[in-house]
Amino acid sequence: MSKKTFRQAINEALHAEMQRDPRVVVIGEDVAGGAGGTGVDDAYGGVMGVTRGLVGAFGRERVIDTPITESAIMGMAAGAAVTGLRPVAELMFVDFIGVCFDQIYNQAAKFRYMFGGKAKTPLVIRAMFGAGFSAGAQHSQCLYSFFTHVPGLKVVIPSTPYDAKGLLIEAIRDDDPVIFLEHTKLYDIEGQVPDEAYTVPFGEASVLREGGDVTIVALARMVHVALEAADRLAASGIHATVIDPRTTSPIDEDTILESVTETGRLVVVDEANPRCSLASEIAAFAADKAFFALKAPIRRVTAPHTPVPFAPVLEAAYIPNAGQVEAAVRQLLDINADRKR
Amino acid sequence: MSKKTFRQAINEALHAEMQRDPRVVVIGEDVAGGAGGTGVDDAYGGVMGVTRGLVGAFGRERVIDTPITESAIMGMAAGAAVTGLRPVAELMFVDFIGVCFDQIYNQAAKFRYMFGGKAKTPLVIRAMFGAGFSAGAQHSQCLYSFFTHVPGLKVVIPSTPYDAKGLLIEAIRDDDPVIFLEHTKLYDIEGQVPDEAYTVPFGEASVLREGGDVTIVALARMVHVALEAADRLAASGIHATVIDPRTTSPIDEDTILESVTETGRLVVVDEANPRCSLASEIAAFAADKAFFALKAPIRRVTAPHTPVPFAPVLEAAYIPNAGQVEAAVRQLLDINADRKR
Amino acid sequence: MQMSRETLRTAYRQMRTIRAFEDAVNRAFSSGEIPGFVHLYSGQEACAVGVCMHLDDHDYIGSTHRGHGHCIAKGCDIDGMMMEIFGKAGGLCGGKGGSMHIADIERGMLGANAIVGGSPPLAVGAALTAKTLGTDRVAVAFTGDGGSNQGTMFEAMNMAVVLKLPVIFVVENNGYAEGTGVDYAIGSRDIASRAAGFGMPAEHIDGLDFFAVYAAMAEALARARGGSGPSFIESRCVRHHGHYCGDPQGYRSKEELQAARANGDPLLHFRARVGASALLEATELDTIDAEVEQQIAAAVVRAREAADPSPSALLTDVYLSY
Amino acid sequence: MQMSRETLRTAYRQMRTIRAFEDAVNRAFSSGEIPGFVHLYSGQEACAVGVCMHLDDHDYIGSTHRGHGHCIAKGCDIDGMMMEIFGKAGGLCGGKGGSMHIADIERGMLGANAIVGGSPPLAVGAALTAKTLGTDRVAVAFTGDGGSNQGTMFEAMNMAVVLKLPVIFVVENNGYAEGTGVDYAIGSRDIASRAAGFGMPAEHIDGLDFFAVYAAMAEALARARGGSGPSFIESRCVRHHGHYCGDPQGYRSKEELQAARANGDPLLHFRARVGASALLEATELDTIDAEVEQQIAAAVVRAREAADPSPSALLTDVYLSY
Ligand SMILES: Cc1ncc(C[n+]2csc(CCOP(=O)(O)OP(=O)(O)O)c2C)c(N)n1
Ligand SMILES: Cc1ncc(C[n+]2csc(CCOP(=O)(O)OP(=O)(O)O)c2C)c(N)n1
Ligand SMILES: [Mg+2]
Ligand SMILES: [Mg+2]
Repeated sequence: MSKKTFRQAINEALHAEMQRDPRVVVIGEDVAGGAGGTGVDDAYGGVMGVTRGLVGAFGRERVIDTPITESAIMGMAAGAAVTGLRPVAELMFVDFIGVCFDQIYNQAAKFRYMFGGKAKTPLVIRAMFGAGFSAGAQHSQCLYSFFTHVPGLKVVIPSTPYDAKGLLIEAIRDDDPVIFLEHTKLYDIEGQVPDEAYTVPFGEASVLREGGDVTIVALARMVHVALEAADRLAASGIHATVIDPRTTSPIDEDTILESVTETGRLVVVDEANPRCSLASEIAAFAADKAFFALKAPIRRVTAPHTPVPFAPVLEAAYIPNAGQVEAAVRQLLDINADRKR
Repeated sequence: MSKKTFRQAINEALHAEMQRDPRVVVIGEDVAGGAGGTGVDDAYGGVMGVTRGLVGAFGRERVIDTPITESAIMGMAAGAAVTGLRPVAELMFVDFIGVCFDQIYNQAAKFRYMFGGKAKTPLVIRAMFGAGFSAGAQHSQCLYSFFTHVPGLKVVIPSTPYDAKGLLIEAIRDDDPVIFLEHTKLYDIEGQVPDEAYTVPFGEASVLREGGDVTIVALARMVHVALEAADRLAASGIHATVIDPRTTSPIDEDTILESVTETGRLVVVDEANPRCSLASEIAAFAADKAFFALKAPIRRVTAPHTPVPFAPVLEAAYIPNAGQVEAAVRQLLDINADRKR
Repeated sequence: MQMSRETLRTAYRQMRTIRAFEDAVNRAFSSGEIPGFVHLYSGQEACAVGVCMHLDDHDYIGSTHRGHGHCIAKGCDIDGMMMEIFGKAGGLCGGKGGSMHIADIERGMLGANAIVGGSPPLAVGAALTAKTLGTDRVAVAFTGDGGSNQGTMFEAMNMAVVLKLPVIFVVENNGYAEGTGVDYAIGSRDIASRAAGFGMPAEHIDGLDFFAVYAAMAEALARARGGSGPSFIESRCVRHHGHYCGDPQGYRSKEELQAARANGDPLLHFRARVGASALLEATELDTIDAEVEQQIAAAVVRAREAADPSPSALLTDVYLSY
Repeated sequence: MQMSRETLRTAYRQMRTIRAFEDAVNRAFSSGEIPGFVHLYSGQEACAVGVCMHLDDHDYIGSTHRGHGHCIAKGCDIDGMMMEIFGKAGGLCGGKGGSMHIADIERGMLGANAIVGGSPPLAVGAALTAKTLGTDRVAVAFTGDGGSNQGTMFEAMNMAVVLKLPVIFVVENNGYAEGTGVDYAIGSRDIASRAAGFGMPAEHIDGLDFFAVYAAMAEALARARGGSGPSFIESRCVRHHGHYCGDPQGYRSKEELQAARANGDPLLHFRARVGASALLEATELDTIDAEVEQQIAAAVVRAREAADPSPSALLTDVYLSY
């Protein structure tokens, strides 16, 4: 156990699983880097350096640089998975899903069902997502609601280095296709991470803080925003439970519903655009299954229904922040007080 | 005004707009049909015959058959739209979106915003969707939540021939990209349709039936399922309001919220898979904005979280039916009665 | 290329099985017994059989919406196929797949595919498995002339060349993609030459001639198994039926269709060839015809009488979050 | 090809403007004044300028993530570009786009594009507009060597040939896609020949040589305007900087990088050529250098001092459902 970054945690998970299982291969653009170049072989490891060192350890036969050809990457990975490998394919930015989505939701995700249970597709697709780098409208999206909507895919969205490592190992060992999403703004955060391999199960939310006044559910970077809001609220005597579902397919409804049953109030924080979002989904099942416990409307704090703008001032206004979460919670408490009067 | 099928209504809309505006072109696979063949030129008009007759009237320069190359179709249509045409591009089945989605959500949808308001993209994308033909897992999906999630797209999902014609004309005249979705099982339904051109505005729901006990919101083919359920319920003295949003981006929140405020109960019927669905979205905004009017949990009646199965018995079990809607409504009324006791 | 009489008989039996299977499916579809969309393979039998005769269960193929022939040639169970197409519980996919999604991973049949251009990347993946695990398996990607225009096809070809994978791309050029003629849709009017530009051996062959397909595949296979990477075969054939069962085919002249059936029958070609060279006797072939006819008729009866899936099967074979 | 002194001066000024612009952006990025990802065009100036010198505002280009050079060559306002890259309200896209999304539809600049392979289908669409409306406009699709492997690129080429559209595909082969060498990623090791297989004239040219680009584009343009459909140009050039500003380029040897800058400078090539043939005097060119330097320095100052967008701009330029 030692302090490691989110990036290192992911790298360690890949390293451990490649070591353990020769069927695990890593595939993507510049996942090694330097193929056909004149420089050092192990210089790159992905644009964010997440896969650095793997090619040195496992060679180019298992750390496979590809041309820019995402449909072929995803399809090749799916075809390899169904025939005996356990590929970890990298999409780089999740924004690029539009050039290769078919191979994921129509092919990999449907094999098991469509073929009557006779196919296994142990495939992991890693991708970066999220705003905050002024990377513009085509490199800053979330898009995880797409994946969560599709039956046959599992969807993992970690918020801490510990979870990232344990969930990625779990993902690689899982026999269904898993979308593993990494928020670019989390790569450098640090946390305690065991050196050895371990797994974090899918479908178990993590309760990061407990308080009786309101339940705040948040994902990925928004978990940290929610925790900041909870800190601020605590200072004025309002106590929030903060829940990170960690995986959105399967999603741990029970933990969320139990908490809402206790607090009676729910705020969902989601960096994505609002419509048909994960925030909507969580609000929807709570409005069904925790209805009678609810003391106030369910609020979603999300990005607006706009593309991600480039200029830092605009991007800052786009990304949900702790102030908005705090305000939403206070509003719910006020509404409630009003109604009581 | 005369009785016409849903298919005819769409065909008329295309005809009328192509007549009116020389910039309107129709692009897609076999939208004319017969290119490079040895038979009749105007034999096909799309696999479902929806565009039949257009090539005879407007020629191959404006009714453009393409190779099987959806990314190029959508990208070409987007590029043409931003430079002065008003293309209506056909995707055939919405299930195919995975091979060309980038050109839609990253390109066409974002031009206006990303370019600071300096681009107009008057593009319509037509696609069939929905289960009921035993067409299998890759030709029966809904997927409209993808489009509704994406800022910059408008999304139209008509349920009647009248709406289909008016909304398609509106779509063609709109300066933003519009996704126009046609449920395959609706092509043969009939309704009164004016012969002349008319428009149905976006963002205005249609209230198909009024009743004070429950609000049922449904889309496309599910509108007919909801109406059937409402009939059955009426027989035992339960009166439902049935609302068809008609467009899901923009979506007419007001009409839905007003109705829920009156009835206090909401059931949303959606043929799509449940997670991050339109049903979830509608439930979510109601749980926020109509919360205090709600007398019972919000129920979603949707397909299960599975791909669409092929066998007719399985497909029938997959598609939401009037019995399920009826049961959901009765449950809500019962729950409520329980609470009152 | 020298072929034993046994091999020839097998080849003919397979082609005949495909033809009889499709004729039976066509009849059952017309009588309303088969749901959904069905695309018949008749006219292309020599392609599937000429290619798959070289493969065993450990090799892989990826197929298309017009996949019955590939399935049969790759050894899928006939009864299981027929039941699948009828949507029955005993089908190869338990009735969940249907005509456009028949698969049998155990036999290396990675699935018919209702997404045009869907299979080639998957077949490339199977070839990656073979290369990575050091087996000598190969993968074949079947595609149509129309599908050969899809971006996935080009990407798959480049990837296969870059990674030198044991995959063979077989494009069955039957002249049409739905109602669009091949000369319209292929800008260059030459599928194989376009593929050659991606850096692999590519040739056109007469896909009505079993022997031509068999020979071309032998070469491609030797390259693949020998570690020399991918090859491409454009196999020119005809489509005896419409695009789908029920297609009125207005885009195609009656004369052309008649000619296609009369002169473009791989089974007649085969019979003529083996007859001329006195390799097999007509009576032998007639016997095969009769046997196959019986087998298929029995498969139809069994499929017709088989049980529907239980509605509870709706919720199996998928992780459920709901 | 005969060119006037005036044309030559303009060409040089444009290339110099691009270089000076990129150098200034590089400095401003290093000092933290520019947010986001920035990809510099230095080393490729002759491509953009040799192509766009032939176009006017009514013609269209589609660009890439490495788009500054294309924008400048197509006549985008320098101040507007710099402000956009700085994220200021006065930018060409009001600060909403940034370096990877500069566009100016009025000038036929259809946008830089952060999706590799995103532009070619769009340029084909612009060409469709020209053909349908019967104007004589043309469209150019710029792509990189890496982007030339994307399915969209192949589909766009086939579509352009099928519909005989006035579009010119220009692939700037600078040897690298991020950290991957072109000889690895292009299975055939020859981008132009691969394109030729799609059925259009395709050639390799020396993209460091303005005159070669200019001449090749003249031919392609004549075909496009004359109704003979698309053409393809592979323009071989170099990338003077890393993939992005800040890229340590470990995948590239120091020697190669030095050589690229020393021998692969289109501006030096141009100077040598016009000097040798006594078309322009060195002092004239020096004057241009100085003028450009001033212009760019002023643009940086203006961009630095310009106002940020108002936060309320977040919700404009899009239909809002929320
Ligand atoms: C991505 C995608 N686009 C379009 C279709 C509709 N479609 C099904 S088959 C077909 C024609 C295929 O032609 P070809 O590849 O020549 O195969 P053939 O039908 O001749 O066997 C089309 C357009 C589809 N299923 N998937
Ligand atoms: C669809 C997609 N895949 C990957 C990327 C990441 N990416 C950005 S630029 C680039 C390399 C492009 O190489 P090339 O086309 O040669 O252009 P160059 O950078 O050399 O100008 C990559 C892989 C992207 N932006 N979009
Ligand atoms: Mg065909
Ligand atoms: Mg490059």
